[in-house]
Amino acid sequence: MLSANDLECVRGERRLFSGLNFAMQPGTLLAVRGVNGSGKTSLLRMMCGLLTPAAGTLNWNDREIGKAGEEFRSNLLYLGHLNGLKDELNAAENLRLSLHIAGIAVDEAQAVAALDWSGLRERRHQPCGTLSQGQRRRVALARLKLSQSRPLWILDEPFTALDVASVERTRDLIVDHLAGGGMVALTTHQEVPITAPTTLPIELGA
Amino acid sequence: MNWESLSAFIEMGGYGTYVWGSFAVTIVCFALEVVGLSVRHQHVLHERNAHHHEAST
Amino acid sequence: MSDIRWYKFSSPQTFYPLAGALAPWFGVAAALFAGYGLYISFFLAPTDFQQGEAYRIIFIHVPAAWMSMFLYLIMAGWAAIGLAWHTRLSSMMAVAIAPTGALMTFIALWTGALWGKPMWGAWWVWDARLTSELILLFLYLGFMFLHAAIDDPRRADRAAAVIAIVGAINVPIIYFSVKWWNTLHQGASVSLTRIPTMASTMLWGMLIMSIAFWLYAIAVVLIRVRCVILERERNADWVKQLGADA
Amino acid sequence: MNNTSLIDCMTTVIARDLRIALRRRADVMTSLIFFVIAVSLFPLGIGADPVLLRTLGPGVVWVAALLACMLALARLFASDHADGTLEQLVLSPQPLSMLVLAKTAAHWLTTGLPLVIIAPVLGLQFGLDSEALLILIASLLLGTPTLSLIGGIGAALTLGLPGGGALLALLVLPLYIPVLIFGAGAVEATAAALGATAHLSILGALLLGTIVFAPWATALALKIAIE
Repeated sequence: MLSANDLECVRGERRLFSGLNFAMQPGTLLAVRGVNGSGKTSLLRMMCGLLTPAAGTLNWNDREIGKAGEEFRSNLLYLGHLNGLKDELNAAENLRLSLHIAGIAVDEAQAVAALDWSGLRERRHQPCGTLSQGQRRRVALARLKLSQSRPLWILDEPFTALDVASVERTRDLIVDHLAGGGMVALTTHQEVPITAPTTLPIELGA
Repeated sequence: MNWESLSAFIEMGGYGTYVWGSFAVTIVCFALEVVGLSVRHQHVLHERNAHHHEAST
Repeated sequence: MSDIRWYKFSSPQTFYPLAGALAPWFGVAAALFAGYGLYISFFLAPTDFQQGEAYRIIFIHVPAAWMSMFLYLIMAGWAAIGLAWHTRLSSMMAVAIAPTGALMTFIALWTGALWGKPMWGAWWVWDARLTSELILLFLYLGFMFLHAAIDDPRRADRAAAVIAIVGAINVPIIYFSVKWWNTLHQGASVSLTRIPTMASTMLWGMLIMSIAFWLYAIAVVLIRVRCVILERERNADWVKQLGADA
Repeated sequence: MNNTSLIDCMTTVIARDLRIALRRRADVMTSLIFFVIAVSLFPLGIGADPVLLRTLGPGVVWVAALLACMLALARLFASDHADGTLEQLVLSPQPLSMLVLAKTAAHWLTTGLPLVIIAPVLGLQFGLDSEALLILIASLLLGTPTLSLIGGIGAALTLGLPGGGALLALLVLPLYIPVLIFGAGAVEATAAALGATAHLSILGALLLGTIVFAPWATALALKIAIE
């Protein structure tokens, strides 16, 4: 369970948000909305410990995430703006190596299956540098398919640069994950209806 | 008092340039630092007042 | 990093007037000590039988060298506190100390050269202490330029703190490796370590001058930390209400 | 939850970086070629007097190796920072300092090790005898990993900063001095038949100290840099 107590974020001289409280139980969808520059990405980065808050704390099962370190990070999956792919490596290599580092052992068959789910089966031997932005995003999303065991998903604009079919696929995956007791925090501009046991809308910069 | 005269004091046993050179360097450095800081201080206050006036007028 | 928030207690706003009140006192005390120290170094200290009058340069060279070393360690200390407990004021102290420390190093190098010229006929002597002093100057410059290169003050403080700590750990290592290197190549003859046998008044003079340097450094750092506070809290309300003479 | 061990993750990081280095051999070659050119410049500058070159040889080779290591540092984290893999490293359940150690090891394999292999050939240019060349290899083998580890701290601190190259040099070169002194000193000591065991043991001590301390400092610097 991830809980935030009066979180505050300051960038340069501007305070983006403060006094933010929420608690994510299994099955909770945290939908973060707000105009550009309202601190959506900063909030998500704070939630996974990449950014230390100006004030307030974030707890994973009542232990501050800074202290819960390895235990917290082994329950977390973060998908940022950057896809985290090496241009020189092909999609399958990228997938397996990055998941391995994240703590999820994946064999070749599983990687191919995930890429197949992402509709990139026939391109899996191509270096990622030669793929389009949308295809690279789908390789990154294939990581979600293989990280079902991770309860907490933090996704920054997962649907950008995706075609309709990919958005549909990804949405279904998120819904299944939530139904299975997972927790998802995401930001998105597109209005993608996601049904979840409980939905926590967060409006930033209002 | 181990100096016969002022000129002996200045001459400093033939090492005048070096001894007075060192003291001069030190004093100049300290002076520059202190003056620089007060200028910086005034600049910040002045710049703040400028914003302040704009904000309040 | 443990996140104990001490900044409520040592907030820059409460420190600003305090520093303003203390600085003049330290300045006056520094002047008094310097006056007395100079009196000793020129009128009480005897002429050195080996070096004649030139040795009087040690009354600035040695205090400056000591100060350059101490100020670096104190700077690293403040930086570490700021890094560990996220106290902005400690990081501001570290940033305020660096230029004065660098200046002390610069003075130590210059007076070392001005002393070396009459004694050994060369402006620069690859003596272990002078060489370490030069490297210390690079460490100061590294701290200051890294801090200046980063726009966000918080990241600048924390990054500069890391290099200050790493530098502080390396200062003794650098000193001993330069000392080893110096004895290997030069032999001890040329080194400044052979300070003339110290008559008590000479030691006393150096001690008083060191205290004067200490007080001066404290006064200047307090003044500079006020500037840093003002620059960082420019938009804070309490800065806006300050009078013109604050 | 987490079924890959620390050693697995470290070997994965090393394997990934080596695989990339193989596919982009140019990077490996550039620092190596810089090393060769830099060393060859000195005789052109100083003249070809064999006695002079023999005395200067160790110092020249060591300074050039040090500069080559430093130049290659910018690459250490920059590409990972740009494509987002650095965030994955930071968010891995394994301790970041160990992953940084692995990354630095991979970086050393692609830059430090080639220098060590080429150095004796360049040493011949300076007329070093076989025993001096042996000690040159030993000192570089012990010294270059320390240079990569210390350099890692500078690379992490200057991540994404304008003018990072020169700033990286300013931060890192003063910290390189002890390694340079004992590295070059070891070769000179053998040339003067004084024996280099003392120098090599100190280089070893510096290496061990750096292995323990540098990854922790680099990890801290990385967390600060990607905030």
